[in-house]
Amino acid sequence: MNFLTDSLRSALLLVLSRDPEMLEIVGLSLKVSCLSTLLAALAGVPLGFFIAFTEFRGRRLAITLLNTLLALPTVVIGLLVYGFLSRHGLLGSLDLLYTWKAMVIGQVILIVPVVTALTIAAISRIDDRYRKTAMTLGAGRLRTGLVIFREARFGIVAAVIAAFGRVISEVGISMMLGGNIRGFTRTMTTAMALEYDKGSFTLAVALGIVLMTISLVMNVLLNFFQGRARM
Amino acid sequence: MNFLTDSLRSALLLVLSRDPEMLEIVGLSLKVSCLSTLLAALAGVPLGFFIAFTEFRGRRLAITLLNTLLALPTVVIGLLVYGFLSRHGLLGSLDLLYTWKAMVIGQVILIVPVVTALTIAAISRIDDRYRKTAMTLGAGRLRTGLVIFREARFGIVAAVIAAFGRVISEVGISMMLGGNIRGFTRTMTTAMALEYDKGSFTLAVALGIVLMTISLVMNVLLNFFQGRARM
Amino acid sequence: RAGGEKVLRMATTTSTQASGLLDVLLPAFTKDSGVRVKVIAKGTGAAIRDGMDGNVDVIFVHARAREEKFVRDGFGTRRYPVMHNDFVILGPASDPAGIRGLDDAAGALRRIAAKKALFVSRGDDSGTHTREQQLWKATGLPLATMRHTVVRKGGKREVESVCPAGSGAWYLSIGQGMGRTLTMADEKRAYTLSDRGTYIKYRFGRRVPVDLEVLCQGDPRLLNAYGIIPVNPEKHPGTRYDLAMQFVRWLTSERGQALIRGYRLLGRQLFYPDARNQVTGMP
Amino acid sequence: MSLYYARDLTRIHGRRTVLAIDSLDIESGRIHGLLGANGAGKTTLLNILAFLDVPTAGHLGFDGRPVRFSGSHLRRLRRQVVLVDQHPVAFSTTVAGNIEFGLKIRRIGRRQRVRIIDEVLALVGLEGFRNASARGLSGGETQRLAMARALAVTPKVLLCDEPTSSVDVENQAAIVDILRRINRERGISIIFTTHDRQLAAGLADRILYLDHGRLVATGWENVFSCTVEGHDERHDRCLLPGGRRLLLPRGLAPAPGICRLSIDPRAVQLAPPARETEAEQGLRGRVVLLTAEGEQVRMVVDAGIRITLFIDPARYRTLRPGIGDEVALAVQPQGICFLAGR
Amino acid sequence: MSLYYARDLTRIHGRRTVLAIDSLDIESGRIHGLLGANGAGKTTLLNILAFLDVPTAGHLGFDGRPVRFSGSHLRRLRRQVVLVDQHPVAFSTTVAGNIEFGLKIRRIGRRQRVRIIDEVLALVGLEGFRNASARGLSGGETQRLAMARALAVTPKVLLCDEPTSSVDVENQAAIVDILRRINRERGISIIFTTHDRQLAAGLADRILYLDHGRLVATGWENVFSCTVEGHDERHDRCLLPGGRRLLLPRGLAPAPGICRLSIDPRAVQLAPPARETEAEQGLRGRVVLLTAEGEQVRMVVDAGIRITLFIDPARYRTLRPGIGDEVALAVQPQGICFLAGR
Ligand SMILES: Nc1ncnc2c1ncn2[C@@H]1O[C@H](COP(=O)(O)OP(=O)(O)OP(=O)(O)O)[C@@H](O)[C@H]1O
Ligand SMILES: Nc1ncnc2c1ncn2[C@@H]1O[C@H](COP(=O)(O)OP(=O)(O)OP(=O)(O)O)[C@@H](O)[C@H]1O
Ligand SMILES: [Mg+2]
Ligand SMILES: [Mg+2]
Repeated sequence: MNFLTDSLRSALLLVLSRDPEMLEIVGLSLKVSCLSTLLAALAGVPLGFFIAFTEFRGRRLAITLLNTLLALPTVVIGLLVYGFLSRHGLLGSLDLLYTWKAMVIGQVILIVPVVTALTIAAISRIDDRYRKTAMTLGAGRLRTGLVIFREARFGIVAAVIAAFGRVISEVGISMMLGGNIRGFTRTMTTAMALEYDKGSFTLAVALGIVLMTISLVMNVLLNFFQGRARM
Repeated sequence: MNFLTDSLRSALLLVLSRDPEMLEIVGLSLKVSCLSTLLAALAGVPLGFFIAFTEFRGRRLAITLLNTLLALPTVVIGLLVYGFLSRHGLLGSLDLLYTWKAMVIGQVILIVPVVTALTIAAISRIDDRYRKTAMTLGAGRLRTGLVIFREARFGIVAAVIAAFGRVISEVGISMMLGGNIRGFTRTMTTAMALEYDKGSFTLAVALGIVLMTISLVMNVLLNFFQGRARM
Repeated sequence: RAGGEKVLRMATTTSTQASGLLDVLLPAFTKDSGVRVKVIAKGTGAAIRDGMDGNVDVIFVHARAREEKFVRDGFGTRRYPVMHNDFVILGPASDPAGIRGLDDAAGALRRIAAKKALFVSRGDDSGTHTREQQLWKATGLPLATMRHTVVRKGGKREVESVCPAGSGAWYLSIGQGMGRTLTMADEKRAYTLSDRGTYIKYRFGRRVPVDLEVLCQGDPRLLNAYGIIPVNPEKHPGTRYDLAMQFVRWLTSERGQALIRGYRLLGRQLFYPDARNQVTGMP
Repeated sequence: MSLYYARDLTRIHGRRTVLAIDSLDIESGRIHGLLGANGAGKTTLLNILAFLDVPTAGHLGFDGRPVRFSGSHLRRLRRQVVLVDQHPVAFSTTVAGNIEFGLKIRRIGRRQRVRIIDEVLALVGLEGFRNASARGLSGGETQRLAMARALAVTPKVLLCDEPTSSVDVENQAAIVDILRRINRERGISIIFTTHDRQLAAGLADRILYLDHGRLVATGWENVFSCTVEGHDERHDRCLLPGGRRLLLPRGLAPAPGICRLSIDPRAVQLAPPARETEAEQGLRGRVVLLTAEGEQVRMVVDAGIRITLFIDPARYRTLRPGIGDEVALAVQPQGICFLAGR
Repeated sequence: MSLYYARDLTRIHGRRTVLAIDSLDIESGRIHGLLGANGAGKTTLLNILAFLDVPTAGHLGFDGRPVRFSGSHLRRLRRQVVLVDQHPVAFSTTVAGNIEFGLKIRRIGRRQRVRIIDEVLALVGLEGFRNASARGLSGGETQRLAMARALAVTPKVLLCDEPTSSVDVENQAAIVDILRRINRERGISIIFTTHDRQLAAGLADRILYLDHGRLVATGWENVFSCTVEGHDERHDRCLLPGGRRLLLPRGLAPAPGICRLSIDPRAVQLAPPARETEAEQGLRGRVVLLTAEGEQVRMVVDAGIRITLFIDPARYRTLRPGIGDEVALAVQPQGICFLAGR
């Protein structure tokens, strides 16, 4: 596979050159993805707990809707957020369109359902006795939630990792809301899409390899910290 | 929100018109997504079981790699598969590029890591006594796996639903490997992307609404069957 | 693939497809010849790449220099001119750089650069972007060259593109399709270079039109010629050269050309046939 | 003062009424034992008393005030009551971490936490496991950990669901000891369930019997299934397992057929040797167990079925029945009670 | 014939040696009871004997052949052995579905499956729960279901981890009965653990004692911690809880200090009333329990500590000790054995 070795070597060159533009792109990708994941986790995990542990009419419906939202296409999210942020939109005055903040908004919408649905799945199999034991020992909702969180942490972390993978590899929303403006809102994936459109497949895959490497590093770090925390 | 109501009405019109082209697009989307999800589930769930239950050196590394693969961008997958399927690629003689089969190949690669990683997470919290009980009652690996599967089904189904949502809303791979050829490989998402490129935002969102409706129907059906199976 | 059916695969640019012209041409061709056409629309670079990889039988793009190189390198048999339309320089009605009415595209760009007025560039190596770069070169302004080194077939190769030097925050290179470029230019109240077809769609074809006006047009350098090139069957034995030539002949025949001439988008003619009389007057 | 009161308390699972208590009052500061067969509803009742489960209908009062089953109200009540589960789970942290949980919630300072942890670990004999992973503990160790975890928070009421079922003999005695002590010294009210009648008798001030979700007045000890037949105009005959029969006055037994009856141990008398032969509606069998229970002596006689009875010390000293002796028992009809269901 | 044999079998969790058995032989067709304190390693051993856990080191033989701990080999062996867990889990299907599981694996036809399910459900008294959801069962019901599930597959060896710990009295007797019957009628070998010494004594042909992972020869029944002090040149003095003391010949006890000792019940004799006063190195206390155990009478004396001993029938008939009587006990030094640890 000539193509692959070409790409690998290009990737190496890219990394070794430490091209400032490249570094900027990587930095922005990480910033946007990490922030989106963080915000989505902060919203989605508690939401998942709420749905899993609160008895309310239409709970099953809520879960079904959530599962449906997993299929929300990036184009739709992009257009909806665009509708709000555009000059003619409700929030047009904030001048957020084509900034990294717009990307974060779109991406959070993209992955909150992912985090929530998978959090629900993760805690659904935690023995109910953990909840009861925490409660009988005097824990309020928050503490009880933390207990369940600890027991379900592997599943929840998996949900968050899946969400992170989703956003860092996501291109549609970044493209539509960020605009892929060189020097401002170009991320690894939008750069890849651009290179692809230009026909420079090698460079596109090289960027992809860089992206995977970064994702690997993130996962190794996470694994390391999880491992330490578990002890 | 004028835009949204317009889109909703367009979506209604689209559905009511029962335009044969529209139906074909929806049909193809469903065919490709369902098949990809099915294949990925058939590969990913057993793989997840294998990784979760087999003690081997580098198991943790395997999980980390899997988590990394969750961040595999569609452009990379598209290009890799392209490299193989393109005329001078290894499998060029099969003439698969720009067919729905190519899309399925790419999408399966996209979601096998999702299904696998989330399956591992889903079964990680299943009490080990289920495994032991099944084994002591004489179950082999397969039967034991089925027992765990039943206990973890909620999580595994969530994984599969997430994977389905991922592929049915996915556009990059479908575009690159299917080619968005009208009458052959146009799916709902590539049609949306095209409409978006054409500037018909309303139609794009209308298609998105149709897609969400279909996804909702799928989820309701699934929920229904799951509900019945659970009894 | 449906048995026995004759299917031609064509790579083209997104703008060709988005203009709607293909929706008129292809059904007519299929009716006349019984050949179905599979259209794969991509960025110009990727479309040409598809031809180089032998994944399609014919390419239909608008980047003259690269088309000729494609033929020179032996990937295509010959370039057949099909039609042309033109590029226009767009900007907000307020026109901060004062280029309204200019017919010298390079001069217009010079003024934009002088004012450091926002300019959105497609920056995607497309036909439009290629033309924009040519225009910048024609301005005589100092240019910055960006290079990427890639490894191809084992050897290193430089890929370069130019933009005005010191363009900093006013020159937005966004690497996206025409439609998205227009959308952004509208949002940012910026200038941009666009093909007329996409502009007409975005200006007159939508409930919320892009709020950009044609400020500079008519420069011969803004001419946008489309050519069609069959992929060389000697390079890629699997391709259907026969079908490709059948399509080329049809497209350049009086019937094909008449359809192009007659195509109206929102009441406006978009394309001018080129096959018989190589150059016609500007609109 | 009454600690709990319940009126018409029911709990329904699906279509099954699992608990149906007409009236129950539990006094403060005492030790209550809750006995009953598997599925009688003991765990269900404890869960409701611990405010962890909501009754389907009925009234529950705690500390003189009615319990409203709403989140915040329950949360406050839960601080005073701790339930030790039948099969407890340990949080996946260390043994000490498990105990610390309830203490942290109560905002107890670090120093004192350490002191309390050491103290309760010593009580249940788990000193050596302080920093071990709690999920690795054996069955009995986990049960003792759960007890320690509950003791650490010094609740007002301690509910123990079979607290010694997996615990070894040495530690069983220790736990019984602890329960007695915290009840006496700190006035903690205790309600526990068990299948060990001796444990219940030895530990509890009062014993409650549950049968199919209902509180029953029977002593529960001697419960048998039997077949009722007519005998003569004034008596029914009751065939017990093992072929023994009892004659009962007409009207006591339900319609002829298979049913369950319980014999209050206090209604069974050891017939003096002289009257043995004439014990017409009595039972004969061999003594298999004798044990001290408070002042009285508990005796189990194997008469095909195993019948428990109590003998008061004076009578015991007179008769001095020994293991293996054949004895005759007289059953007073008013001690016989027919149970619903099965 | 020997069913299992084990040599130098160890199981290590982390840094802790949980099981360390030098030599163990288990005969076929018998009922073995496995006793020991919490954490002694009973569950660990049963898991290894059920081929569900792999020893860290050592040899295990089954049916005369060494066990290789490789997948396919174990799978074959597992078909012959079933373990009933200490705290069993039920598959989340119906009660009948739980039992059917093992039958389906063995490719037993539908008709016969139904028959077997009905049969074993009746055995454990769960007929009424056939189609109930197994996850909704109470603690004791689950335990009985697990027993039924194991019985259904008629294994060659049945391993029961505390089979009656959560089971009510009526069903305890039933389960003991079942175990005895399947052992006698079908020749199924049974190994069970329990903390109930009476159950063990009544059911088992042979009793094994585990202490800190080691098989010990002690009768296990009388285990106390004590303090050893020097007394005179020929004796050590051993202070027992409750203030009693024992004189032991020098050399029997380890170095002075706190340690644990066990007294074999067979080495404890009831001193005849006449010699009571002179029982210098004996113990005095009150009889609290008498029960028939096989031919013998088991007696528990409360001498500060509770000491168990056995009396043979002839001697019992002569002395006829009663509940509450004060008696003196003579302890033979050779029945005293010091245990490691604690
Ligand atoms: N979630 C549930 N769904 C259906 N039935 C249930 C559920 N929980 C309990 N039950 C039923 O309620 C009855 C009472 O259960 P509970 O656990 O209170 O019994 P218990 O007296 O504690 O029995 P044990 O001595 O076996 O612990 C049982 O027969 C059980 O099958
Ligand atoms: N996975 C594990 N990790 C660490 N320690 C363990 C693990 N499993 C068991 N142990 C330890 O091994 C010892 C023996 O456990 P085992 O379950 O065999 O005891 P047991 O004799 O069955 O006790 P019980 O009567 O309480 O059931 C216990 O002290 C326990 O803490
Ligand atoms: Mg219970
Ligand atoms: Mg155990």
